[in-house]
Amino acid sequence: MSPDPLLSVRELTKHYPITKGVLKSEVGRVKAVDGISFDVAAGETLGLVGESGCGKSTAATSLLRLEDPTGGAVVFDGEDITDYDDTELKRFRRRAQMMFQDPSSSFDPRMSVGESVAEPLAIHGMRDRGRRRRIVENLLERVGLAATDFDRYPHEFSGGQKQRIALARALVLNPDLVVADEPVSALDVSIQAEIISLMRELQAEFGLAIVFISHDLGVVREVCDRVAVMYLGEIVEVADTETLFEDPQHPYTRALISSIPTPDPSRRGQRVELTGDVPSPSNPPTGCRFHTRCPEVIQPEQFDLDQTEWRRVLDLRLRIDDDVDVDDVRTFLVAEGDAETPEEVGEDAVKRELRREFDIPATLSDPDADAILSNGLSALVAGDDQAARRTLDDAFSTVCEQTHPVLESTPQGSTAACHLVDEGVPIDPPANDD
Amino acid sequence: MAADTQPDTGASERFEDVEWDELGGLGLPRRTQVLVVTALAYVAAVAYDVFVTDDAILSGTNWLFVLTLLVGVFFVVWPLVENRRLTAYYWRRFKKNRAAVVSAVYLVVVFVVGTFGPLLLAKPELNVLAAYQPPVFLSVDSTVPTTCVGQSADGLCHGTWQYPLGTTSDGKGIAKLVVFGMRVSMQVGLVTMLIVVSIGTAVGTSAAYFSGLVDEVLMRYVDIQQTFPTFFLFLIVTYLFKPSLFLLITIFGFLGWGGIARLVRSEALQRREESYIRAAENAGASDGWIIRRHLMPNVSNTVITAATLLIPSFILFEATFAFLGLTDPSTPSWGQVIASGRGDLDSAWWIATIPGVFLFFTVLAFNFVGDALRDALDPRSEGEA
Amino acid sequence: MSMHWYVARRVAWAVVATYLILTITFGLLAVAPGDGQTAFAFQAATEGGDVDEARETFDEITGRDEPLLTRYSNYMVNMATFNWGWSFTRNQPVMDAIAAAYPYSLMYAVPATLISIVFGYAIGLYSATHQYTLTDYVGTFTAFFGISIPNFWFGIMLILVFAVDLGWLPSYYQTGRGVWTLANAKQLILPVVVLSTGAIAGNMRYSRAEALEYVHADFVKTARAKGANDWRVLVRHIFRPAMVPLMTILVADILGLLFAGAYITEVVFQIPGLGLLSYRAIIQQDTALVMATTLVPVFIAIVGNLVQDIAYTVLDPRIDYGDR
Amino acid sequence: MTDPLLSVRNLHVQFNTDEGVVRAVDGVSFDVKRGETVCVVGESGSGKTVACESITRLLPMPPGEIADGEILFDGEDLTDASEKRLESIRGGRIAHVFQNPQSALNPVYPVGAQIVEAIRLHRDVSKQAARDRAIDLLDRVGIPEATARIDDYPHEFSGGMKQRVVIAMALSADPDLLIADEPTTALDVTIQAQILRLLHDLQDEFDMSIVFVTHDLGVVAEIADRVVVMYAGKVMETGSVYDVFDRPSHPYTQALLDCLPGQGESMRPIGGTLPDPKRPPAGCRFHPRCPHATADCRAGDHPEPLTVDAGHEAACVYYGPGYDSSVIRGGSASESRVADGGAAVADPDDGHDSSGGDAR
Repeated sequence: MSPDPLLSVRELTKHYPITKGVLKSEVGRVKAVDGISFDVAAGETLGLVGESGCGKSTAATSLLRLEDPTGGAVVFDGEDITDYDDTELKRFRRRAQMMFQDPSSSFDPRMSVGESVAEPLAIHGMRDRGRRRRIVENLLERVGLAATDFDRYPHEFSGGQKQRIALARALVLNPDLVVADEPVSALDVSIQAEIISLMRELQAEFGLAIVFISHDLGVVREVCDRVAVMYLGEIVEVADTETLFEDPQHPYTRALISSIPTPDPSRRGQRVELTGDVPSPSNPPTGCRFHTRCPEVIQPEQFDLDQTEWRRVLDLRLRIDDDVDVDDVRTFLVAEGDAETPEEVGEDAVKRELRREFDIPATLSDPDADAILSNGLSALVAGDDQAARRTLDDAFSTVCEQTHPVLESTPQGSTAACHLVDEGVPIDPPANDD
Repeated sequence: MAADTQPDTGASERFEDVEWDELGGLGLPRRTQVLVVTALAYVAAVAYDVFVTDDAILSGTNWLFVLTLLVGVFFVVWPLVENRRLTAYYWRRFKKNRAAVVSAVYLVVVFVVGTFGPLLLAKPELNVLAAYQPPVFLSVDSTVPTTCVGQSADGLCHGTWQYPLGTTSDGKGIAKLVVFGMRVSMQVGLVTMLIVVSIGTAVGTSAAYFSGLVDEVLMRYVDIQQTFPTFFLFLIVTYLFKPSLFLLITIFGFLGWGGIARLVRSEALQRREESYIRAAENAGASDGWIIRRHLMPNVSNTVITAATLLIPSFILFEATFAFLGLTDPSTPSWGQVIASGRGDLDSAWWIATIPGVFLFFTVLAFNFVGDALRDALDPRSEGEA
Repeated sequence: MSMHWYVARRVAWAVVATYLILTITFGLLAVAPGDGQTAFAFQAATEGGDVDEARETFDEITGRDEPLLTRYSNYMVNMATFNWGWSFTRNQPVMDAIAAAYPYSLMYAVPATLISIVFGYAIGLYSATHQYTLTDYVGTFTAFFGISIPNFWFGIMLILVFAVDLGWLPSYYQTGRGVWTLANAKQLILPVVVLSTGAIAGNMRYSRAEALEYVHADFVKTARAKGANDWRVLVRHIFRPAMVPLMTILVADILGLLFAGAYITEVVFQIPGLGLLSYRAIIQQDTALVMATTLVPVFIAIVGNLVQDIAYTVLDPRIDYGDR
Repeated sequence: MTDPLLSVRNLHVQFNTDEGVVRAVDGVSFDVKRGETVCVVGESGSGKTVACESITRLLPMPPGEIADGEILFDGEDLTDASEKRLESIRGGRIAHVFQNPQSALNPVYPVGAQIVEAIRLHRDVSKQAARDRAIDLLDRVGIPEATARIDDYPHEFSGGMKQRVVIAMALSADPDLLIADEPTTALDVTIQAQILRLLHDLQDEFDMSIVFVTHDLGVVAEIADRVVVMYAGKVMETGSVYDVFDRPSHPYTQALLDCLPGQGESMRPIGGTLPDPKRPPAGCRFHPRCPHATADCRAGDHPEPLTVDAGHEAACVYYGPGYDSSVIRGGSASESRVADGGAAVADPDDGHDSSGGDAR
């Protein structure tokens, strides 16, 4: 990477306050983007990937100052744009453009597409209507449409064509940077391919830097030079595209890559499966934010559990901290026909059911762990939630929950934020139980 | 995809060749220029009428009516002419509804006759001798009218072209009354609509735009205003003060905008989330630019539809109050004529019937047009045509 | 925010609205020229009394000679204690006049409301589920007719046809007939028809529009995929969610359409209900009665809005109490 | 071998619109055997959803209409079954799962009530028994703490969880056939993987057949036993999942595979656009975009399905007499295809898809 990147994002943060009551007092914060840093060199494409709700779109709007970031710096061409006043910001807007996901809402239905594409020219002071028209007509042809399309309205175009026009609009000010937020997600695969090729061609022609936001790793692999993987407002791994796909360092990246369905029926079923949903960014987990779902979450040294078993024990423990209601389990067993009334359900049955619910075998592979788990469950069933929690929390805690990992370089040349990486723990993917 | 690529004319320019530093600021669009000039002229004319002349050239209602027409030209007709292609597209969608097309033609006729007819015709005058004349081609028992203006034969009085729609109990020609009634209905409908739409749009956009406390205060106020039934408020006010058309228009205008304000607010909030607003922001557009160029035009579809559906309710209110005798008796209105014919149902049925037919069809036509506009302008169904 | 808190807020809001409206009416009364006084004096004069004395008496009765603030607090206290004044045209307390009149209003407004809800919603739902069929077109067209026809004119036309020409029904309402007699029912037919036509049309149009939002919803498709029959889909999966927005319209409808509509209907058919009472009070310049008869519907409107907002929260589980 | 569970024969479904007749499904045939997963795959507008919603006549009719063909389900022709009969089959023997879990559940009822409704529509059981079963179903589809969540409203669930609820509802009467219409398209890849796994597990548990509609070939490879490739209302290729992925035999299938992103090799767009459904091209529907199109492809009717191997058919003239099918099957046939996205189309008729060819 060149020493002076075109765009350099440092500790960018965007929090949304959660307010309550008439006085709108702040009761919490949605940490949509929580301190992310990355660089984009001129002419480079950086992918920003993650599940929905991970903050990638907020990152895009914050770094372009479409929303004011809560903290951090965005250095564009040597200047921090978070300090810009209105005039400077307008000059910056000419050099950094955005492309949006939904082709159906990206164009004002009351303007011809030509006017829409020409609008940025007018905003930046090109008064000559004829000149605007000539430039836009030429540009429409270059994105694969006809000059005569200038006068047509958005409803006359298909989704794929609209994304071509959106590309034209993003290019018309001759920017240095384009932030594309899921530009092809709303399109059919066959149309996706066309838009992606067009983007690649145009990028090569104009030396654009692109920040390409997507949840689709397949598309990202197709267009990006480097990829940053986001989880719950943080970047967990950054690597060159090929390195990332060939040798992902973060368990989350591994899980994401493994979730992409591949068009090869002989490889079906070979995937790392993530359980559960992304937690709420208003109350992210402590330590490593991914520890609640991580298949490779580190186990305490004193145990030697099968990794899958350990993951499930940890799931059980975390859920008990939240809200496992033993009475509900009893009601459930009654519904299942195991007993007539909740009171009749035996203690062992409840414990069995709890284990079943979390797919924990009747006895764990490590007898010590099993004894502790059994004690904890007994306490829980006996109604002593406090004791149950204490027992389980003491025994089944993990470094991932306690310490927040920082981004560190890996031998593969990527950076990742994972205790497995910084502790040099050999990576041992869990056995697939299928 | 680019099948009909045109041959390069040589006039094309490439965006990468633009020298940005050479470009100047923005000029005002032509419409804005003409608008400013017209607005100044209008204000000057009103001021002249109010402060300089002794006799009012035009009544308050008429000045408001002129203003309404000017606003219509600038904010409806002008954009329609300017964006011919879009207009044609909306027209194609609108004309699918044939009843609405017929209604629109009818409304144009009523509008033109109602606006210009009273300028050419003398006000209908009291003429006891010509009372109870039946409409032309119809006849009535000779005992009904005091004197028969048309032909009288076999104990029947026939209608005459002098009073094509017959006359009232005090001998006013119903045809003339109908024409004058058209003007009242159009004025009430259109002027009230203008006030409602102006205030409603202003409040709605402000609430959506400033959000927070402003939004809260405005919307809570709308809540209260909406709870208060305008019908009864007007009853109280006309009871306590002297009733007039102007009073009716102002009360309904200044208290009837709550619905529009809510609608505009929710529309504006929705539109503001659309990517094209973001795109304009991203291109460096100012707030004013976005409101003027994107928010207003797109909210206007909804507003125009709602406004069209509001007009008939104002017309109906006016007719109702006129019927109850709670309006200025010197303004000839359809409701008044209907009320005056109420006592003569068994002898002179046409007095109450004919103005009612016009009232009914006018209201019906506005409803048809409004409904068709909703279908034609609804952005949700865009692209289905 | 909990639902109780939300309801409490709405109730408080209704109180505030009532207070504001009373203040406004007081303000209007205070600035209005004293037509009531003139009428009173005129009446005194015709009865051979002293005009000036009558004026003073009037001012005393109405309390116009006292300072504004005292008058304001008196007015508010009287309003709150339902001491709404004396109707000099009827020589009875205003509340008594209202109590005597309202049964007549209920007599035709209740059937009209029920009919308009049942028929309006039934036709609307049918129309929505049979979109683009002939019945749908007929239904929609009828709705346009109902909405567009002026109530008072429609009443007159019905009188012209059914009373004057055909002579089947009486053209004016006559009191003194038993409530549950056939004669009474007969003379209520036309008012009910007039009043319900517009309301049916309104309900039909709204319910059709609302139901159409749901007819093509995915969850309706899911319900059909479960094997639910058309009736079940209609009632449980289209009508129930559509109820939420319809509640809003229902209240507005009953209050707006029926009250304003009832007013005019009573005048046309000479039914001695609240509307006619109010109308006569206006004509005879009986201020206390005018105020009372117009404020009653206003307060009912406030209560109606309150009920509607609370019903909304019961019907829609998704409502966010903090958001409103 | 026994008869297939479902046999769609020469199905034609059309919509009568103001602008003309849209033949959304134009002669489609496929079979679904017991316990097997058949994937119907194609781009938006290929008619795959219409075909599947016609099976139990879920598609609103009118405006839709089954113009021809028969749908044999367990030996019974559903095209002339009464509405009453269909109601007992829907949700009973044939269940559906739809694309968008966000809107598939009625927002005003708790999820439990909606599952109970589905159960009681087909089983004469008490409310309590139905509720117990609903809890059991929720548990089986992986909703944690089913007892506590049964009375929650749909908006209290995440997208993935909602889709699990919808699946639970579909399973309520132990269906023989589950029709899943893009059930994972609206979900994140990670959640998609969970749902695919769930469907796979449930298929074994409930011993049912699945018709899985999707546009994503990756998903197809993940779960299909057999594949039906549709394009513009026609079936282009059918075969086992291995046949279709290892030896794609129709140029369209090859093109679809080639435009998949992120497979390591360079991706190639198909070029051109879907034909106007009101005026489909003569001959093979795919010929305007096909690199191998010959004069025979451009005239007459769409080619009949021709046998490639046993159980593997492709509707392409190259498998007929007088043609050398190795032109298509030999190596990566797409070399001759024009790589440029736009310029591949020579046919002036659909150069400009003003009606929104690839719009939904």
